[in-house]
Amino acid sequence: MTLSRRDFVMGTSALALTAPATIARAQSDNINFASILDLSGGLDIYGAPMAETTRLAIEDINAAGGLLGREVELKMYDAQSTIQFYTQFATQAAAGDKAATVHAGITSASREAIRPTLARFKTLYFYNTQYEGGVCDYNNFCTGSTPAQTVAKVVPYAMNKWGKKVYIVAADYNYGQITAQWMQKFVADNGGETLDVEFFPLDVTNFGPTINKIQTAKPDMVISALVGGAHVSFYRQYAAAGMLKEIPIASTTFGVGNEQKLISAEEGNGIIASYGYFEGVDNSANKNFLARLEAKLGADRPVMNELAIRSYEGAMLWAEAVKAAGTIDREPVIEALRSGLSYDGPSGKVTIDSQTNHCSMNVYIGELANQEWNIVESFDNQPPADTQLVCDLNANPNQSTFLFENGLEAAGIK
Amino acid sequence: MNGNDTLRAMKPVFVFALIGIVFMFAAPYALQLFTIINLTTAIALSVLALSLALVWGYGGILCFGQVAFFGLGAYAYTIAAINFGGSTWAILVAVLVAAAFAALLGYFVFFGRVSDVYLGVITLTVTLIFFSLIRRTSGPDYKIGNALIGGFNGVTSPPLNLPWNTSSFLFPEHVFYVAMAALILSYVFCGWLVNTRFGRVCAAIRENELRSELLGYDSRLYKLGIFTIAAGIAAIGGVLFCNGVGRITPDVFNLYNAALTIIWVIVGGRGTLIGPIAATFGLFYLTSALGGQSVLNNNLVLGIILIFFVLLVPKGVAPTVTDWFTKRRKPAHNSRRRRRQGRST
Amino acid sequence: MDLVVAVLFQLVYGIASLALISLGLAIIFGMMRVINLAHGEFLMLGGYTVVVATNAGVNIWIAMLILAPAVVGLIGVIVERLLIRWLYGRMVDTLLATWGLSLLLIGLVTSIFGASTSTTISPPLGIIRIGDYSASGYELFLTGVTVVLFIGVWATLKLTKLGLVARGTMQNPEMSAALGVSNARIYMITFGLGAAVTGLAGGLLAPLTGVLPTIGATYIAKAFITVISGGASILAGTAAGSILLGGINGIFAFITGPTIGEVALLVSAIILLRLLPRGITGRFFRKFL
Amino acid sequence: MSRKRDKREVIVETRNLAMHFGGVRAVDQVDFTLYDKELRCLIGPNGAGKSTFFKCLTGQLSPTSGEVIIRGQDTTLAETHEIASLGVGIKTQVPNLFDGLSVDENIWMSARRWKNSKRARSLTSETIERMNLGDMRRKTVNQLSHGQRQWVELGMVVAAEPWLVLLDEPAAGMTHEETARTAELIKEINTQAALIVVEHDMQFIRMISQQVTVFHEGQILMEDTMEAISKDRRAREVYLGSRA
Repeated sequence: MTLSRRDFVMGTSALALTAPATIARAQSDNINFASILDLSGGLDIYGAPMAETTRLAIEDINAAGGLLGREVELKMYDAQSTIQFYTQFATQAAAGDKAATVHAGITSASREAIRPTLARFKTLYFYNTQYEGGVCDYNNFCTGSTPAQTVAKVVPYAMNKWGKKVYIVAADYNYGQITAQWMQKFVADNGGETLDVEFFPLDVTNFGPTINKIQTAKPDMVISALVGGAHVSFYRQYAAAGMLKEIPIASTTFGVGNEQKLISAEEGNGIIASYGYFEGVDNSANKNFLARLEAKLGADRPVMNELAIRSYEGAMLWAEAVKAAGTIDREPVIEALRSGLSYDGPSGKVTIDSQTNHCSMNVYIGELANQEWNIVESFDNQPPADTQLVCDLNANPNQSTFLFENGLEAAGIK
Repeated sequence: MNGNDTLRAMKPVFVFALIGIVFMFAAPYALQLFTIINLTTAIALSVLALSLALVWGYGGILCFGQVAFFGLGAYAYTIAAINFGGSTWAILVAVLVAAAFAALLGYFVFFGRVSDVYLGVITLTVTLIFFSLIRRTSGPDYKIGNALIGGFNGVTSPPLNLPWNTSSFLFPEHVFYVAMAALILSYVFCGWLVNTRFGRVCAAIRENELRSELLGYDSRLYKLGIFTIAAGIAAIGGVLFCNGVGRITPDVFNLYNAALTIIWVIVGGRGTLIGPIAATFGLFYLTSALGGQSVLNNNLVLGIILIFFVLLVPKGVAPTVTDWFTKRRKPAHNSRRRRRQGRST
Repeated sequence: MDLVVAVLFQLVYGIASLALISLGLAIIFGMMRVINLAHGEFLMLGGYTVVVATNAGVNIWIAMLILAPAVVGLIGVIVERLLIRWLYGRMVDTLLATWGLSLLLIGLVTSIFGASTSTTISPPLGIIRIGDYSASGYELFLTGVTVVLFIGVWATLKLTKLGLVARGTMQNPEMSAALGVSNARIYMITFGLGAAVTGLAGGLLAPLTGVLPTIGATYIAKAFITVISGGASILAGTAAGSILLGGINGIFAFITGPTIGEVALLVSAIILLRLLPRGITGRFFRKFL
Repeated sequence: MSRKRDKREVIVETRNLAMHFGGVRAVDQVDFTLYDKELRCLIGPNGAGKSTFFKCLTGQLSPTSGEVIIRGQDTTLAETHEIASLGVGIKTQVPNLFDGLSVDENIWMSARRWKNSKRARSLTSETIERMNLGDMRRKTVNQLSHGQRQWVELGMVVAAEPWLVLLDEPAAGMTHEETARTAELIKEINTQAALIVVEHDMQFIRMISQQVTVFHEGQILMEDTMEAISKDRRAREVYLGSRA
């Protein structure tokens, strides 16, 4: 084989893609559905429940007779909290398994690693995690909530309840920084004052100095966008210093890794959070879902949170679209999804927003009592307003960018 | 040793290089596309393993933070490529940045006569500093030229393009050829280096530093030299890695990756070059396979592998196999010499 | 004024917690010249012991102060018998073997307990008021325990027969063997003691930080650096290392934020090792234990 | 001491050389002179300071005070490799070899330091002949006997073609025949280079000795021929008394 210049360059890609590596795999009649999540390593606290609900979704689809008369086969990959495996397994899922759709990614870094790969192999991609917003990609559906959906609700609620002076603590990465920016915006919009914003690397466990600073600043409340196992220490140490009873906490991230179960009842009572789903959502789909989950996994099943529910609903949205399109081919399925497809899932009604490929969804505010979330307020059909500010796939479908990668200002907001 | 002797000693190196070239051209016909693409990552990691094999196996320098130069190379490439709008010079920048940093750090430790375990600690600490620092760089304030460093989320790495032709980007399946060629060239380079006077002096310093000094060799300079060269090679691996993955994140600097690098060299064998390369491919296949199942935890498996090798195969696979092979074939006194040749592959 | 006291308290607690997580590593390193890279996982095991025990209804104090050191000490003895004893005198190989052990323990605990177990234990003590500020009583307790632990280890090594024999063995194994001491046993006990102290530390920290299989990684680099910076003297070295690095960390963390605090800790450790390659006690306080 | 020697070139000189460890004065105010082509033995009881003195000469220790001058250059604070680079061959007390390398490679390492590749090759062969190590040239040195290892190390010293050779106990642990052979080698080396030999095997010293320096408590007790020293009362008291 001679390596001419032509072989190397992109211009002849279509040829090169199919030319050498054409040893066909034994193709079964099944439709392949690929899932890539972190089931080991530091992020498995998020990945494990998502994997469970993905399995349940595929079982439900097959129990209802599969899709187009074919069975759906789940190809599940553990990315081991390592970015390189995301790229690797995405390539394998798209080019090897010829998956009809890939549902993958927890962190934004992992999503950004696989998005180009799946776009290249023209494989439909679902990202089922709440995140900072800003993905504008024709091929990529983001089903999770974004800050404008949750922060916009929880900030005014908490300020009404507790007061106007706010101290923000957030995880030190893109998600935390953008969420903190939205928090500051909504605090200001509601006539409040942000006393200080502090960011913490994801492995920090000692929050003593910060607790001192909070005591010095004397805010009416603390809003937290802390993320991950290490940051759970904040809530423990905050409660241990007797602060929780004096200065309450609201959050848009506490609970997404089932943190309420990692701390004791006294350490968590009264914390307020906002998500697109709590177990207490009152509809029949949810009750039915939880009952089946319990039947499958037993009483010690993982507590359901937004990540886990979106993984289920994401799979179901795809299944609905396949049914509507009558094929698993990418283009028709995308068009079916973008036609304003909606699905009544455990979290309520979720509708694809064709402008952004994100979802309009119900948003709930929950208050923690004895390690359980009680829904204190709910808002129907909230649009992904933040991403809508910058992304319009209806006007310009040929896009595949992450607009908030460099922060909100780079995207032209504020 | 004169040139001919060096060439003679390098015979096994050429044999393995030839096997590599055959593989490079045969693989696209024998393997599936996704395997080819994913092999790029394995090749990148094996270049990293090669660099540690050189600095630890031959130089005797216990560098627990070899992955720092790998990651530094990847970041330097990415940031330079974003700023230059092309990859050609960025590759050079990556190698130079990593080598220059290694030279600085090396000056610090070797001329301070920091040795052994402490060296391991310092290099590991430096790696963790990169990990902490780069994770801190989220947000628009942290940028180099036009490139944001991106903190925890990392940066998207621009793909390689044809030399000086910034509009012709390489596809991942073509990056495979580049990676394979880079690996083979790096391997031949290392194979040559360890058989030169410089390489032999480094090996001698590993055996007995005081004796080398007594002979008039400035061991600090030789250590600094091999440390810097190995860092440059690691950076080449880093460039390939961020191309294979499409992205570079600070996780590259974490403790797990630092451990993994050590494991490749331990398993492959200290004192060989081909061993760690082979071990990298083997373990890469294993960890990928572990990702497709959920019975065995991959930390568990890696831990067992590491303990197993330290306790039972301390020399690593390649030297053990060579020993066993030569013992069977030539039980006579010649075996020692053969083993030494085996070591210089 | 109240702020000064509160900040000082945080500083002292930061130093004490650094000393607490490092002491077990220092015992094993100082006595046996073994660097135990599975140290972080020993801490993690101490934490899990407490969590599992309290979930099973054991009193938290018993779980922390008795069960955690006992269980981890026992694990230490087993590890020494199965792994470490084959590698005495091969410092690099021990380093690697214990690194393998660390991965193995993470994998094992993950397999047994899952990625996240409910770790519903709370710090058992209330709060202390410092004027307008409050601090955790439990942190004060931990600071006290650290001091007591140092005194205890000092007394064990200096005043008991076991300590004398152990120190003798580490100085000159042939001589003590000639005097009829079983070196193997002394090594085993020393490693077990180090592991027990580590288990105690892990158990005590569990209510504050929670436990995760991977939590060891948070500690290991810091403990490692503290011990190496401190040098060969077990107690004086650990204390000096903790005070210097913990102090720097705390001050920088308060002024600028936690990341710069961590980086300042690591950078000062590197500079320290460049200036004093054998640690603080390689140059100062040599006569101390 | 006779004045006539002063016409020869002084190649090693120490002035007020002192090395203190804490309160211990291992070497104390030593003035020492070695002339070109001289063979000098340093003797003294254990702890007399001769090995410490040797290490100060070779750069393995930095003296507390005083000066070391080798062929006009101040080498007091020089690194070992810098001293070796002046053309000084050094053999330490404990055999210091490249244990994983063969005899051939060990000696090549020394020859190749200063010579080009071709010359190094021939010099290595010559040295191996000279040292009578031909049978074992392919063996790794950790397979050799103690005496053989000492010779390999001597071979490494010789292969660098030094003009000054410093040997610390070259005959230690050798059999009688090996010692005799080593003495021959040292005399042969002395035809081309000056030597300082630290030793306490008196028989060996008698085989090679010309001028002898006696160390005692970190200082030079006396310098003279072996015969004179054997007859000296003070020297016998501090050293020979227990040995001769």
